[in-house]
Amino acid sequence: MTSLLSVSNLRVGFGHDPAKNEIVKGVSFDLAAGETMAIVGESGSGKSVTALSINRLVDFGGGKIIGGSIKLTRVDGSVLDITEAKEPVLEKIRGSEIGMIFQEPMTSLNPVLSIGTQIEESFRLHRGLTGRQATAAAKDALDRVRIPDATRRLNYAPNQLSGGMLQRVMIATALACNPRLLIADEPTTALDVTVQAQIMALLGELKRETGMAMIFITHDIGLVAGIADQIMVMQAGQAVEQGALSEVLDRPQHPYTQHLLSAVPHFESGRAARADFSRKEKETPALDVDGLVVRFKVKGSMFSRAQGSVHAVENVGFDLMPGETLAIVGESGSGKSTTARAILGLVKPTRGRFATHKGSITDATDPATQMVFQNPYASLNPRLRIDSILAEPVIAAGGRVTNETREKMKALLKRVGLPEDSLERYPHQFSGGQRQRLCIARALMLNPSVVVLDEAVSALDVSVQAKVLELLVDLQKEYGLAYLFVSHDMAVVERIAHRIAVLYAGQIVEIGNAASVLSNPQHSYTKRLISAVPSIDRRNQHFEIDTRQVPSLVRPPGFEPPEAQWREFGPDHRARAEA
Amino acid sequence: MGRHFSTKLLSGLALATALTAAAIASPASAANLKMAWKQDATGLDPHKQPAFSSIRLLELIYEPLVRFDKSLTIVPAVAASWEFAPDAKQLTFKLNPAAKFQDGKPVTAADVKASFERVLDEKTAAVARANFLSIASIETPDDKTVVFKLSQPDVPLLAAMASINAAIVPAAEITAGTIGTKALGSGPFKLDKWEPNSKETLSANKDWAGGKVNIDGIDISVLPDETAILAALRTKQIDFALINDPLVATLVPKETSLILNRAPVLAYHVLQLNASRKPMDNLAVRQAISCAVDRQDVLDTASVGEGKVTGPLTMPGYTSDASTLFCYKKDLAKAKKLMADAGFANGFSATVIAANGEPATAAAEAQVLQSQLAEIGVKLNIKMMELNVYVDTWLKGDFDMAVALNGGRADPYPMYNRYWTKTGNLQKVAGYIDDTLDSLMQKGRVETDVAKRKVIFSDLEKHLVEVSPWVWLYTSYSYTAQQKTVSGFEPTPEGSLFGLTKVKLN
Amino acid sequence: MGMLRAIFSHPSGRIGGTIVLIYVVVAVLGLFDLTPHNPLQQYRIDRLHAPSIVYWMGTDLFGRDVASRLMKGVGQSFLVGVSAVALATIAGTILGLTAAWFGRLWDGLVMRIMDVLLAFPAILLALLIIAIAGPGTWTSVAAIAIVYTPIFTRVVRGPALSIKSREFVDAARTFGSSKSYILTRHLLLNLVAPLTVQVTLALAWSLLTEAGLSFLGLGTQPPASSLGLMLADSRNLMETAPWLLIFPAIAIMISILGFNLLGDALRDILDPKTRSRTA
Amino acid sequence: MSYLARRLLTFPLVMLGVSILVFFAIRMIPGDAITAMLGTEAGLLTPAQRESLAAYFGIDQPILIQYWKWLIGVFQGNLGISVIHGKPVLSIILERFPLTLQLALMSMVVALAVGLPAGVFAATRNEKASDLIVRVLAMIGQSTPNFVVGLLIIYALSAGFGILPTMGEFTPFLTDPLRNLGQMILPAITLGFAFAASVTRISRSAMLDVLSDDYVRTARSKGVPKRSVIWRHALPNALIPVVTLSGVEFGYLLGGAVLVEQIYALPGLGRLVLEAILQRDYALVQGCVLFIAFNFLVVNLLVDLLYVTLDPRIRLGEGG
Repeated sequence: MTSLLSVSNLRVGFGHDPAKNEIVKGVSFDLAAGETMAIVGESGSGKSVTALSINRLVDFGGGKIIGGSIKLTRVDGSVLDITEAKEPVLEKIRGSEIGMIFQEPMTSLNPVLSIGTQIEESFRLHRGLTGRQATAAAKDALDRVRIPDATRRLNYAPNQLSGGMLQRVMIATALACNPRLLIADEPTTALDVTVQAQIMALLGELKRETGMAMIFITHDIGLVAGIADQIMVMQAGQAVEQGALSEVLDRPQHPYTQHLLSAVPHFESGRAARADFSRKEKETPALDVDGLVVRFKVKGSMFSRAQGSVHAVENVGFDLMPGETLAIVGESGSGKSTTARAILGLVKPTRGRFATHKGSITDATDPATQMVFQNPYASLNPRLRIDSILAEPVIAAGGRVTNETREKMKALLKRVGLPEDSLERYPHQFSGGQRQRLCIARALMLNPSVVVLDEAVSALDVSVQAKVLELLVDLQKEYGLAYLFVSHDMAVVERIAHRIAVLYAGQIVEIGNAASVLSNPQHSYTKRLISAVPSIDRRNQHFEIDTRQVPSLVRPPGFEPPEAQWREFGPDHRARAEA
Repeated sequence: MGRHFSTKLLSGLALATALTAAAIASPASAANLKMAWKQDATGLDPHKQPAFSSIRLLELIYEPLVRFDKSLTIVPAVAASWEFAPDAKQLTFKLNPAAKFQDGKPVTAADVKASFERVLDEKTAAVARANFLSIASIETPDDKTVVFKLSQPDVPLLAAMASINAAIVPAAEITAGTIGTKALGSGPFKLDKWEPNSKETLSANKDWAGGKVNIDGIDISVLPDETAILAALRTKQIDFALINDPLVATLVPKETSLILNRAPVLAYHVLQLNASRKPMDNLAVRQAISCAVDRQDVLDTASVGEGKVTGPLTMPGYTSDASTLFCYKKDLAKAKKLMADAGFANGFSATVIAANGEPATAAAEAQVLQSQLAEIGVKLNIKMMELNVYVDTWLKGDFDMAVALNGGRADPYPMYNRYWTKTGNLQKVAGYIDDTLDSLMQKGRVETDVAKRKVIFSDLEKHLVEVSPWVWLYTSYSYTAQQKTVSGFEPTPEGSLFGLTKVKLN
Repeated sequence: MGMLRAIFSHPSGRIGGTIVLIYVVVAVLGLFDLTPHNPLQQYRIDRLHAPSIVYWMGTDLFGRDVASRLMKGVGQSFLVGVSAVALATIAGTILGLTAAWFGRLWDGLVMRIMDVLLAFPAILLALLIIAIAGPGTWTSVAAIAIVYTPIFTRVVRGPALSIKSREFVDAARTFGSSKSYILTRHLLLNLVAPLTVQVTLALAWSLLTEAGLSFLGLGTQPPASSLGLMLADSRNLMETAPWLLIFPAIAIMISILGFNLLGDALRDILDPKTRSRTA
Repeated sequence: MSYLARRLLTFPLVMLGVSILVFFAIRMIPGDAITAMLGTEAGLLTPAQRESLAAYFGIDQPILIQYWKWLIGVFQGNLGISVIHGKPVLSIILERFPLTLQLALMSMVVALAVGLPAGVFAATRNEKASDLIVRVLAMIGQSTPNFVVGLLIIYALSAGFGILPTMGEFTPFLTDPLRNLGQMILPAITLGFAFAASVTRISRSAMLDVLSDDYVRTARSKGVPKRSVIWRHALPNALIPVVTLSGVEFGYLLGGAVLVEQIYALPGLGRLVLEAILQRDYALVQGCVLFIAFNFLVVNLLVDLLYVTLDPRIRLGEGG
């Protein structure tokens, strides 16, 4: 097989003195035409920089290729070393021979230009098409990526489409001129798991249709199983292991690959669910939520009456025992975060009653319930030192900061695995994982009985995620904490949840013991959700593409949903009856 | 990118300079005199406008019965001749038969009667009304004669009638009430167009009774910045200009193509002391201040020497040699002794007010006086004020001291009757009055013999300087600048522009 | 501390920082009358002297040393500038913060009043204030402060609204931290960055406005001197004594240049988004 | 569009606020129209004379009634009569406004023509020597008071070349373009110079921000050449902050540039209001300030609308 692309001993550095600041330290690999290479690694491993070096976009990001060669076999058979090519030559290659798609679809399209114009641009540049021809070609490109009603969508502005839709447009743009190589830099990380499944399916299908080679960059090794022929695992700028897919997945040689495969949470359809808790009958729940409804009025314009309201959360109810973890699972727009925020008083519920075993909480200042947020970089005030951050809950509850409180802070920091001297430092001096531990410490300052975790680990690197989950489990056992764990990541939920509630369009569609819900899902949405979760043992699986959108939650004023009927499946597992 | 950008910039600049040059070349109407001044007229009603900037314009459009010539002797205007009755209680005027208004209608005795009745009527709020209170009745025996019957002899009446505030306006216009909006007079020029604070266009009045005007008209533009006026003169954009600030005026002679006309004026620069306020109520303190001020030094610094030190009387015929007046030579020792006698050995502090830019030298005078009076321990705090705020405060007499430029008159009585007579309207501003002043003023008013009047008023001057309610400083000049191609302009002590009637453009 | 090192490592920060430092020293010397000659002393025999070894920058109409008056002028202009900007910052921050935090009615009221002040032509607003209260240093300060308060209110309100929706404020709400605690510790502390940048730029503008007011005769009162007043007074002497115009003009230009450069540097240093670019 | 509706609702409120501020502020200044006209002679007025003058100037009734009468007049489009000019206020304003409008437009053209390319040029050569030079030049432009620039230009031209823009009166563009441009070019450059400096700095920082955005990287990955990355992709997005700045600045310029009008002796709106205040011509001051405030608000509204059309991301529902 003639190799389409052969990279040998690639070295890339950044800043004024690239040699001293090397990010990619000697990477080599070959890629045959039509073959798919997956590059797996965590942030800072240099996987994105390697990708960006192949079409020399790294030069615009302040980086510089300081060693090695990248040989590309072009359509006419000639071989070009990209590291030496001049800009005009590169401009010819980019788009026509090497296409690229990126991680953040929402910001990767020019906000002021319509979708159609941005796709036509590739045709105009490389195929010389203009006017109606270009528009027709753009429409075909959109059809190819299965975007319904393409002609109308051409004049849409990017902000009028969802993340999944936009990523499809990105793929249409990148593949407009049928490049022989597509570089996909974490294309689905920012998307929901069901949408991710459809994008992966689309990529798989396009690969088969066009026979293009692909370099797929990701941090989620599970995702790779379904699409890659070869794998290269990168750590700190070096390829620690590379080879055929099954070779590497089944017989990992390098300890880091082994760590990625074992320690990092992988979805095992319920087999890895926790079994260390059993509900005692008459115990009063740590948190009892009943009939929670949250609706946002949609303000019509000045003159027309209110057009109705968004029914974000519809009649959600559950209870949570001390020491127990209830996971609330759902995709974006399902209302899971709104539920969490309503319980904490950050959002005013339209109706609903919550009670903890210390009596009903009316407003947010109940020290018994605390919250840990998703983005570690945004949930700590950058201008305050750690000691004043940790002291805030105490001051808020009316207490005074005594040395006894300082002792408690030191103990908690040690308990969450942070050095004692961090009290005098500022948030920007900590990594993402360390910051999340600080948030946890802050939540524990007032010895709460319930901790609500809103996507608490989804912003962290895979291996850091694992350690934080372990910490949470230990703390739960030690302090008998009740967790309300909100997440969209099924692998993580499987590791931590005792019971699971699946949320769809603001309603609980299935709730029950984790093992039974995961291993034998009843509601159609839960089934679809679980099947979309990538896992290592499902190799080269064929996904069917369905382009249904999340249903709109806007209801006319005065609308009340029908009463829910439940069907029981075992002692602690029931699902909503479907029409 | 770089190349494209710089050529665009250069071409932009080249276009700009070319356009500017071309625009200058286009001449205004051929034989019009192009003129500029800083302060524009503030109204067109001759009876209501006291502002110096308005009077200069209105003197070209309207005409009073008589006017002053270069040496301030009274000469005919609308009236051809006049005479006092032996008992000086009746004044008869014979009108110039050729006198016509700019709409062609002849000027009749009825117009004169209507004009003076308008001035005397309180509702008009005419500025010069106070000078005509002695008129009991006005008779018009025929179209060309007017007889004024007076309640008491009033010599200065004739001088008062020589002001544009007593201009003759058509009776018909008075009844129509259009005096303030339509400028219809019998003067040498017609007002064609007036855009306040921007420009005026005047055209020569062909059938003006006072003789032939050598220019077709005058285009006046208002340039608020005097450096701009100088620049306009330099680039021949204007032929003639009025300049207030001596600092700018003294630059004109440096230009070979320009001539500077310098005419002494009656207005006097003065430091008014408020004798009704402590410690200025003490005579010794006032005299000490008068002796501590070096008047020549103030003149040399604030007005770069453009003017001469003066006593209270500034009009020709009455001025006296300043050095003979009390303490007109700086005498620091005497000043300190006077301060000590008054019990203010280590001085006192006071505030002096001055108007911003009116006159242009006000701020400079205040600062020089401040440093001079510091030598006798008088610590002055200067408060510069916007003109109208200054006028309002000045009229209320609400100041310790005030730097001012007060108007002068051809005759001492109308000049000072408002301050130094018991019934003077501006007694509050003068802040001082005593019997000698009041009696001298009354005597001067009724005395018809010129020599005797000179004696009376020079006694008044000596007394005023001794009692020193105010410290009279100096009189400066009114400046006009013109291109060499302009000839025949004669400035007058009253700063009037009437001389423009004689101007020739060659 | 760290900030100074950061400023001086930034290219325009180095230039701007040194200029502002020099001016502050000159201003302090001026305010405490540590000048070559007494700025008010009139040596009238030496009127309108060209710059010489005795009078470094020549003398003015009254024979006063221009160099000393310039130092005093810098002191005066800075005094007016700094106090006006300080007033505007305090007022603007309070109004901006409360408007962002309480929202709706109060926000509407505050922003409408600010719109009124902004819609009013700036120089005329200053003129009216000075004409009412009479010219003088402190009225100029009040006039400039009132003109800039709306600008500061907007500069504070914008970021305050975005910080208010940040997660660490939500966290504070879940503890039930008091409103004043959240306003001061969370909102205010994080507004320091945009505010410092705005303060340096406003200082530059205030020097320009003070000069404009003095040009119209409404700024600082004689015999005191400010850069603006010296410029205004030199207008009619431009040809006879050009040094009266040149030195104050250069002084005002370089001081404003210093502030602008410093403002630019602070914006890059304090604004995390741009920090990466100017490595 | 509730955002636009809300903005339109606040319009009259702000105008009312401005009318109250100007009406009462000017009456608080010592000295009234009488002292303004008569100066020191006002002291000679007898009570009866003062009474009739007060009536003539309309300042004899109680202040609230004066305000109410004036407000009613404004609603009927009659801004009252100027005492000094003896003409309706609106006609005087409309006479003086073309000059200020043209000056504002020309300064903006100068500012954008110089500032925008300089800003883009500096951004694309970020951190190199030429970037610093352009920025310092822009800074100097912004640091010089415009009246100093004006004074120097007049002095240099008149003393050096003996040429000068025509002063005092304004020839509208239509009647005599050459003469009009000759008069307006230099004041426009004087005003535009400082404005150009701020445009340079804003467009430079906007370009730098935009060039680091994801969609520029996407454009490059499509093989879009360097020049059109800047002109087709980066510039339209970088224009948004520039539009906002120039909009607000244009709103200010419509209020007349008092200082530049003073130096170049241009009878614009700025000088009209200044002289009206000095002469205490209350009706004229009030009329002018309302007119200027109205323009300012209209321009700001237009900028907001332009802002939305330029950047579809801002849904109208949430603006303001």
